[in-house]
Amino acid sequence: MSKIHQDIEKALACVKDGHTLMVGGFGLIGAPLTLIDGLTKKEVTELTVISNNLGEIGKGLGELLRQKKIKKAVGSYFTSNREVGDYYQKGEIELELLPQGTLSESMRAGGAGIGGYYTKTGVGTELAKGKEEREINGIKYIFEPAIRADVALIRAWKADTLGNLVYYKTARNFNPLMATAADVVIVEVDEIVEPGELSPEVIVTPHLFVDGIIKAKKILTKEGVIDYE
Amino acid sequence: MSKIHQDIEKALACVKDGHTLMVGGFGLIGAPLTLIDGLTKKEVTELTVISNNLGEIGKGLGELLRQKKIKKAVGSYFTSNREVGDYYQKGEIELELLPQGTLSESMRAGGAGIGGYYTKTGVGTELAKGKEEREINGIKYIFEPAIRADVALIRAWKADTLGNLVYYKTARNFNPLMATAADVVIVEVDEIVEPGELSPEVIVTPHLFVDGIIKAKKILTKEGVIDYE
Amino acid sequence: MSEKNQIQDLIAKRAAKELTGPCVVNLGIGIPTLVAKYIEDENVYFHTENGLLGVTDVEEGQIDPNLVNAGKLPVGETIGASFFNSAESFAMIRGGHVDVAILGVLQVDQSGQIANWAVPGKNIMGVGGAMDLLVGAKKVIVTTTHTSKDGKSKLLKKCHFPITSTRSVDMIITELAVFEVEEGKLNLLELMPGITIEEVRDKTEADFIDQLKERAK
Amino acid sequence: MSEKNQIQDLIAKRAAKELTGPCVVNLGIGIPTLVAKYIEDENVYFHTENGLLGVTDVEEGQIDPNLVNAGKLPVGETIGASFFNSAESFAMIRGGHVDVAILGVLQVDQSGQIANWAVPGKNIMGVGGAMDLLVGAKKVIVTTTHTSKDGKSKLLKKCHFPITSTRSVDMIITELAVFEVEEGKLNLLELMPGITIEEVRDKTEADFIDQLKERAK
Repeated sequence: MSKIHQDIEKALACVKDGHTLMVGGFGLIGAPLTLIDGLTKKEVTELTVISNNLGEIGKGLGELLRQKKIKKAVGSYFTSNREVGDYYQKGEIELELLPQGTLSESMRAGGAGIGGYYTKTGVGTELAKGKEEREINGIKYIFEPAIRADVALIRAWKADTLGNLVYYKTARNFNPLMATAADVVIVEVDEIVEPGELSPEVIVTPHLFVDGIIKAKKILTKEGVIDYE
Repeated sequence: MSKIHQDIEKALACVKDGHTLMVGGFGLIGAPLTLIDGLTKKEVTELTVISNNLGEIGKGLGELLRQKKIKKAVGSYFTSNREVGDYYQKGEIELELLPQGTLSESMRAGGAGIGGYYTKTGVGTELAKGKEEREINGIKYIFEPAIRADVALIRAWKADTLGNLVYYKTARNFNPLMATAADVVIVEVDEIVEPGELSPEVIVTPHLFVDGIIKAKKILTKEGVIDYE
Repeated sequence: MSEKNQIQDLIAKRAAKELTGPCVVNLGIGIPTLVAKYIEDENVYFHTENGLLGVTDVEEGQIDPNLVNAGKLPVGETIGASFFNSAESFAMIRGGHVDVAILGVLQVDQSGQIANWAVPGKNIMGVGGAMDLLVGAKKVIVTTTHTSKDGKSKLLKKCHFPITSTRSVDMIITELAVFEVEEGKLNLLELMPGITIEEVRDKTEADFIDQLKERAK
Repeated sequence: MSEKNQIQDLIAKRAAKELTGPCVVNLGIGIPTLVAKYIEDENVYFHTENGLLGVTDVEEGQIDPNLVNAGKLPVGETIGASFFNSAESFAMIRGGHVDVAILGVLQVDQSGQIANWAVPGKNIMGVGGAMDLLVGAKKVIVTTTHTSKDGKSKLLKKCHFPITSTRSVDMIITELAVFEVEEGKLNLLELMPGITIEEVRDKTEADFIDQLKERAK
């Protein structure tokens, strides 16, 4: 009954070929580096990855890119890994670019049972092509559908054993949103604590959103990604 | 330059005849009782009040109702003050009823620059009458527009002098949402602290949402509403 | 205990059996609220739409006026509880993150549609979270007395009060019987102690399929 | 300091003069980021769309790899800062809660429309928060070198790169001059030290209205 996994393979057993994954992080900051590393060691193909970036060159999701496990990526800024362009040119990956505010809002909508919404962002630009435009109170908006995933892989700072989460500084970013918008949510954390150690007023992600917890084995330092201990 | 008001009249100077006000609280819980009391002493008419309830009989917003300062109320549950029905029967108040999830989501949309959104809630019911229906991925939704107000009157637990806010238990409710969705936001708080006393990780309402702060003079106790000290 | 209270407790106690952890449950006002006291499984977590996951009882001396449930009754918070705003709370509900909602009704019909927020001819004064819970909760259980005060069946062929949602509920528990809704039809699953099927037939306007034998197998 | 850096600092320093507190400012990547170091007003608060209000400098020894700005550069947090998720951050931006955005551009035209996210013929690989900032910030200031590396004017009659938004920016600051956009037209407000209007005319494709005298009154 415990949500806590000791074993990365078991934590990632929910990820299947063809799945849509949400993967937290703003570049490597707040990315679930342990779970991504686990994916690089798992046989899985044809993934659709929803994440702001595809990591950096050869790092984080950049490693999965090189393994050609990603069929399609949905994000706002692939520029941070210039290899994405190379794979795209060769026709080895599909890309869908969304403004960062639309990406995050669509996740929130997906988690909140909202079918879609109207945003001002992108109106009249190339990213609005093919999207429905609508005027509300004299202002032009475009329709954006909610997005959801089969599995979300996220990173938090601390989890209690129930699955309540708190985050650390700007490593929070997309993680709490993804926690709401996937059928299965797996989180890696720096620390697992007992219920009650996180104040009810400061919990950012209540436990009902979380399905599995694993202790992080990879950590982002000034010198790059290293193994814990 | 300080956001802190000593004087209730000055804090409420932003409220004008015909304004739309958002007023926090779930019944009296988390309601800005001091600011509401200030409104009962201010000459102002034709208000539209967006609030989950209209207080209780003769209490909170229920007092404003008796003063006939409210032209229209938008909320989800007026039942908690049965006088609302009497005034409605006499044609002395207009009512707009929204499901509680739609009320809160529309406020969030209003504060987030979203023009409107599609919700499943209410589809096929009397509350969907006249509302646009749309199918997205095989599920029926209705369109709900964002809502905003001229002024939001809210209650928090603590503010720092910059205007960062934290809330107390279930007195949080609609308050953080209203803080985002009005042109002017005035908050009453139990305690005003120095910047830095509220951890950056636990601030619920960042200061950019808050225009004015006043120390609460009314407090909700088990025995009802009493004056502080 | 009054007869009314006994009936309510009987229904609540039966509903409690449907809850096995881990699950997140939202309890409506009235009989549903009573369900909590029959739950011993600590992996059943109670959610209240005014912004708390981890609702529990509170002793008289511990009452905090700013800690209440959706019925504005004083409650306590469990270890591991969390507070959130109303939009976040309803995002949980509409987004499918609440496993079970237990609700009272004015009427329920044989297709499983319910009416629990408005009465024709009276002012429509409140809806609260009922419509959100109906569209969002994975499973909806109705707990209700079988008949209204004037003795009329609350289980109807068709609701004549305004419906709360087009979504059918999953289960109906009364002081007489337990029904499930399957493919738009009512199945009688269980009789409450001492109740006969004749009595159920007598007090039920809705058509239902007797599945007692199927169930007993 | 290289000539390029001197020019960037000159522009940033001028842009800093536009910021008087209390205000909330979002700084784009490049020249805009430099603006912060010329701000002494403690009521100017910096917002970064990856989830922090209260961005400040960080000393080398204090760098935290999990505390960065939108350019993924290490930053610090001020006293009174707050962290939030990406959707909340963009809700602040789109919802009109950020007073000023300072952005770099590839091109800006005489109507004030900008292009700063894509180049025709190249893969479109990133947009980030640019489009959200354009529609949401109350005031948008462009800081840019007046010409591109090949000496061509960045201030054009019409953007030929894909635009970022139909919304016009409010002000353009280059190493040569300061312009404001009013009713879809460019007004030249100010020359940078040592620059002549002839030089500005020479290096500017966009039509503009000389308001130097008006401004001097």
